[in-house]
Amino acid sequence: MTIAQFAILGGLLFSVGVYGVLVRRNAVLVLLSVELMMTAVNINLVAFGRFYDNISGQIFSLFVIAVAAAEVGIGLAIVLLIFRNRSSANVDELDLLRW
Amino acid sequence: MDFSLAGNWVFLVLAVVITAAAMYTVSTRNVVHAALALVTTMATAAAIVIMLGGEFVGWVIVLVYIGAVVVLFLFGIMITRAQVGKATALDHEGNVRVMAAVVAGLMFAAITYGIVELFGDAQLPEEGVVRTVDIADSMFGRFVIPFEAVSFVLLAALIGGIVLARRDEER
Amino acid sequence: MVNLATLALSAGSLLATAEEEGHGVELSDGGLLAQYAWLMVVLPFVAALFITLYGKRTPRGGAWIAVGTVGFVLVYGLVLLISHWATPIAHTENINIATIGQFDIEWGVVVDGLSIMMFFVVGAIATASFTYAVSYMEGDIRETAFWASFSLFAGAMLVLVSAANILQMLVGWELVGLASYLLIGHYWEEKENSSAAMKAFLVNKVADVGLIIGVLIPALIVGSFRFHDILGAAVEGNPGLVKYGFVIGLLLFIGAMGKSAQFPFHVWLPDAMAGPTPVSALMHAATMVTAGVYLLGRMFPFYNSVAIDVLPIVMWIGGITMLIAGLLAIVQDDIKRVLAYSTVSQLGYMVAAMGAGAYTAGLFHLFTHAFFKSLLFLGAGSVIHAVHSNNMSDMGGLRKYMPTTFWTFGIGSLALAGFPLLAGFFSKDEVLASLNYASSHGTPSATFVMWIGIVTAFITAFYMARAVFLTFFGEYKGDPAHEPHESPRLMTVPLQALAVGAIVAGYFNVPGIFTPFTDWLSGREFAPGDHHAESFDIFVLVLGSLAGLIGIAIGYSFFFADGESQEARDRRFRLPGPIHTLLVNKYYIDDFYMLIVNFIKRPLANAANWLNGLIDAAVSGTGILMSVLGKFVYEGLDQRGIDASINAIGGGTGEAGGALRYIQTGKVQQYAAVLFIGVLLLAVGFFIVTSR
Amino acid sequence: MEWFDSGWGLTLIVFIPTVAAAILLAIPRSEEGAAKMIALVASLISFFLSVVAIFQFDFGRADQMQLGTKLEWITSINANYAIGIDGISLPLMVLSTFVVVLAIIYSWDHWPEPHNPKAFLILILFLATGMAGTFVARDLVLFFIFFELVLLPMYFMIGVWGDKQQVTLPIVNRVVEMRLYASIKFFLFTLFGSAFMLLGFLALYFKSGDSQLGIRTFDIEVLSDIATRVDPGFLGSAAPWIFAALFLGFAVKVPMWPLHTWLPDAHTAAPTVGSVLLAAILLKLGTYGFVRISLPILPEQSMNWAPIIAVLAVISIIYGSLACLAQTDMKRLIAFSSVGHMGFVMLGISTMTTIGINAAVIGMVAHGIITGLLFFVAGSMSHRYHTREMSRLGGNLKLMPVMGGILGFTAMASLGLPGLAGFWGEFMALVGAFNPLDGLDLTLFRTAMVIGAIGTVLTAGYLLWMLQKVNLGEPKAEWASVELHDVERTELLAWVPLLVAIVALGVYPKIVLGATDPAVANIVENITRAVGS
Repeated sequence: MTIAQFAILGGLLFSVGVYGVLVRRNAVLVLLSVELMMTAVNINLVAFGRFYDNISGQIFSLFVIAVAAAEVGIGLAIVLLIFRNRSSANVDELDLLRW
Repeated sequence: MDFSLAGNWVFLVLAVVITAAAMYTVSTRNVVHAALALVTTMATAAAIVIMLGGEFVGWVIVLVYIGAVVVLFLFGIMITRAQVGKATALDHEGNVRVMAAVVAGLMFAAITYGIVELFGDAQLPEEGVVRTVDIADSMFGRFVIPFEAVSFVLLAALIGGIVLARRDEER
Repeated sequence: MVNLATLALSAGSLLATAEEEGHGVELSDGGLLAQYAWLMVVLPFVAALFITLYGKRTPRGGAWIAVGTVGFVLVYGLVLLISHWATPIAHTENINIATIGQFDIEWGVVVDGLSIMMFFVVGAIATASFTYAVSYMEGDIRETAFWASFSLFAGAMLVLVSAANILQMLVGWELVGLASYLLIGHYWEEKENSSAAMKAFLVNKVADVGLIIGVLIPALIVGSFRFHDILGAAVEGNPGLVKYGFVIGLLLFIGAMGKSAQFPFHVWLPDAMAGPTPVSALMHAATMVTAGVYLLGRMFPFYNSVAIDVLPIVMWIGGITMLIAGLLAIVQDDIKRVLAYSTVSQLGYMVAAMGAGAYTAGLFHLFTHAFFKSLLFLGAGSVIHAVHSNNMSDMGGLRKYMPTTFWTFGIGSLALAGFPLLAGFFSKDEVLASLNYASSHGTPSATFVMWIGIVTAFITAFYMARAVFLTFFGEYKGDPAHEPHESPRLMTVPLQALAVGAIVAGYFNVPGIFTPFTDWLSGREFAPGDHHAESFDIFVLVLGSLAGLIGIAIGYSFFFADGESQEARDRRFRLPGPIHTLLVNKYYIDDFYMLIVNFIKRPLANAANWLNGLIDAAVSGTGILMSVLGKFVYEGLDQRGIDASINAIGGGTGEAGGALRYIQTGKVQQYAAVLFIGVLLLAVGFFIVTSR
Repeated sequence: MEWFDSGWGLTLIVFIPTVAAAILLAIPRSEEGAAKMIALVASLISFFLSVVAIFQFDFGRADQMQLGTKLEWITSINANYAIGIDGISLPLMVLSTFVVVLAIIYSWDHWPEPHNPKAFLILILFLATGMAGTFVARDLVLFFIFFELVLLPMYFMIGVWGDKQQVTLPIVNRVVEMRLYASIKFFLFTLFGSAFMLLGFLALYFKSGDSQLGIRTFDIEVLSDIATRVDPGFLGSAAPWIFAALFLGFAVKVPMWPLHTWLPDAHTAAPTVGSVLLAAILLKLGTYGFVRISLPILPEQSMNWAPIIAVLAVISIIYGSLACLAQTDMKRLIAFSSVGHMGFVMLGISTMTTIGINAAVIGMVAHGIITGLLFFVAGSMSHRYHTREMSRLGGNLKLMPVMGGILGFTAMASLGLPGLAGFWGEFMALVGAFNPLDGLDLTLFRTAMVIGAIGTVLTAGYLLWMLQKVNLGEPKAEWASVELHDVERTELLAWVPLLVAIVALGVYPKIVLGATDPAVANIVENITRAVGS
């Protein structure tokens, strides 16, 4: 097994996630795509950890998982709040940061 | 790829499954289906991780992602009253999709190019199973401060989530 | 006198602890008395601070505190003087206040013949005018401020006088300027007064440019600010000082010209009359205008050794000043202005004497002049106090109403006019004699200055006679409803005391007979070996006295007229400016004496007056030019030039920002897209870089 | 006091205000009393510690860095947390903590609109950290960070609490709010200079690696050591450019003609406390930079540039004074006077002699307290009269005797009256200019000295003119019915220490010079060695 095959798979998954982030309008689905990207990163971390025979890769993926969990929690809370205030969870309708 | 190895066949299968599931996640018009496809993706990812020797990490992915995160997503979907079933306005119009696809594709190309350039045919070491004990030693030894920091992050997220999502009954 | 001297001798020998050999005169260190001389310097400042802070809660705005302080200075100065008389003292105390490289910056007190003489003069005049002011300033709107500044004035002069180094002298110099600014502008509600204060400060400041540079050059050459080191180096012929001697001497003299109101810097002094009269008395006699002469005296060993070429310039400036100021005094109606111009003129005598190398003569004239000039000012103040006007045209016949003021003022005027056997007679004679001596010993041009001096003596006598006759004789012409009365005792007692001084001060230096003053002044380090006349110079004695007497006589015959014609003249005296002078001249043509008088008055005095105005105009013209220039610099260069280019840059940035803001759509996903594209570009760039 | 000497003392002096600012962040906006108390206590502790530092300081070794420490910070670029003070930085550090205390006392009940004391105090405290930090930093990166740290709080202070008057810009013809214009101008100018300064620092860093020492370093002392002992020619042909870059950075801050135009606007628009801190400390950062960095590290270039600096300094003196004479706005006049006074400081530095640089340091301290006080008074006056137009003022001494007295006293100090603080800096700068370092053009410096001396006359001229317009004369009729109360307690509390300092420094300059002289002598000695070899 080569390292390249796992890394490329991770890259593929990441790119799919990027597509999702860019293309989805619903905020929940955007978050979901972000999770995809995180997973891709996890796979790569573990793979490189194995490649360099270093345990840090796995440790870091654990941290990523923890942070991802937190991110989803807060992200959904924010989405919820926005939904309550604007009765919509569509990201493109949120442009308060506009000039 | 050397298909004389059984591992590679397993990998191939998993890769196909995970790719398909991920693509379905980002393209389906049914929100609930998207969440379920994510479950599939995660499960496959866990399998790949275990295959790489990350036993503990794999099971953590299963527990945290499938057990908690996806459930949370489903809650989110329910609460925001997204249409269960097919919805039309979930995605942007065509030209945005093309743009996004181009960006994603280029990104993939760049990553692939980089990996191939850098690692080519480099083989993974044979023995790779890391014991949970080693992870624990490392986590509570060298990485104890980041670990504590992450626990703060989680605590903050917990409190933040409650504060944000709570309805003020008084008002 | 002899008894006093013996007494002093015993006191001095008690105090003197160590004897030191120096320049032919035995100098003692003065013991405790000299060591504590700094008390005199510090106390006035303490008083000024105290009055500033607590004056309002003290009776009479702290007046008596101020008087007590200067009284202490007088007593201390007198005791010092007596013990110095017995055993010459030369002592210096120094405190280091900073060290920069090899330079020590110090405060110091020098106690020697020169400074002791000045301590005494300042103490005496200050005590008299302070006491006088207690009554004069009663009920003034800002009594506290007055007393604080007045104490500061005395203290500042003492800092200057006691300076053991040239830097401290500069400090005292500027502090005197500050105090005079405060006092001249005492009635600052009137713009005229605050302008006069400003004028005094600024004219002095201009002259101080010379002083500052003149101070720092010798200090840099010698490596020390101390007079001891600088004068020592000068006497020994330090090559650096020899090279720069002329420049330094000239620059220091420019500073002295400012403070001592020498032509062409004399313009501030007449305007300085805006302050209360006791201030004028102190300023003209002891604390301000004498500073320049004192500086020349202090630095005299320097001038005498390495800057000897400057002395003729000094002498000529003195000569010019005495003449033009004397002429101006003739046409004044304001009694204080007459006295002010006369001060300028007398300062010219002192400076001319210094320039002729007669250190003792110059300072002796300073000494006697202090007494009679302060007497005259205080007398004038007493008159002004009584008639509520400065103008002699509002006075007349006051001798009946205020006898004490009259006879004291009269003594002062006679002393100033050089009336035989009064103080001014001796000192003026010595100045003229020294000029005569100098003319035959290396400075031939001193002859001219001597003749100028004699002419000025005549002019002086004339205008003083005019002032006295206009003020005290004839009919009273002021407000009839307001009958003048003699001033209170607190004002007349200082007048009487000063009158005694104006009589006896001259006897301290009778050539060849009794010369303690000469001995005092030679009791210092590097005592200048100037010429002391062994006896009277009969030629100048006769000429000078005659000039004075003729002046008085002409003044008498002209101004001591009957009431009617004088009244008619006074009507024209009230007219302003040059017209006034012109009309006055026209009216007096038919008188025989008038012909001579008019000759002096019209062309010469007018020319002097015109020159005066010219200098005034130059000063204010420069001011206007500066403000125009300032406006140009500010509006033209600053606002339109530099600023505009900055604004253009700022504006450009703003425009660019306006155009670029449209990329801020607020849409998260567009941002994300840009982010990813950016990452891609970076990655591509990275590949390109690394692939090489 | 082992802990104090080992660097903790200075660290606390610098960072206690930051800690206090952080605490203030946590306090609700409505708790004004608590916020003020915390800020005051923090600044007092910081000041107290800096007084302790005076006692712990070994004046016998004032030429060396003391009370400091050096900890690894960013190892990859060899930047260290290196702090310490010598005789030059000690008085300036004490001045900065001192002025901050007074500024907070003064603000006690003088809040410029739009109020919000919490935010205002936080800005002051951040400024305190930046100012003290700049004076204790021994590492270029650290220096730069502190140097820039003061920028932002001051920007907000001017921009938010500044003068809301509308002004029309000449030529461009745009109407803007004074505070916005001034704050942006201030920011742009300073940032412009800083950018070049950073370039200069980086160049020094990389060049030091090529020197005989062979290690890239940001350490000021090490760099100075290289420049004066180890390898004087290490900068090669880049040296003039590096000096120019540093010069730009510092000269803007000073400010030197023609880079001064931000100063009058910033001063005029800033709230009182802002002007005070700006005048008292911020301007000193530039001149301090020259003394601390430019002279020791680039001695030869300093020699080459000294005539230019001297000429610019003299132009600043004359130009500033002339501009003062054209002002109608009191605060603006005082602001322009700073240009002139800082010109004297720069003249002192340009002579590169012991006397000149000592003059510069004492000039900085004196200008800090005097002009600081002038701005305090001007601020309080405009607070009462609601105008700064001198033509409308007049007779202030009659309406408010104490205030007028203090204004008069301070103006006298500002015009360099001997016996008060301002004199020593001016006079000694002139002394220095008469005999500059060997090798500098005597004629030029002596001409500069004469012009500088004439500048003192102009200085006296405009200050007396201002006094006459503002303080003297009869009060205008419009103030007859206005109730004007004289100096208040908090004002007095903030001003009296400055008044005392002015007199003390004037009578006994050893307070400052005693510390600076050995340090300055050391710098000059190094320069002489470097230039001579």
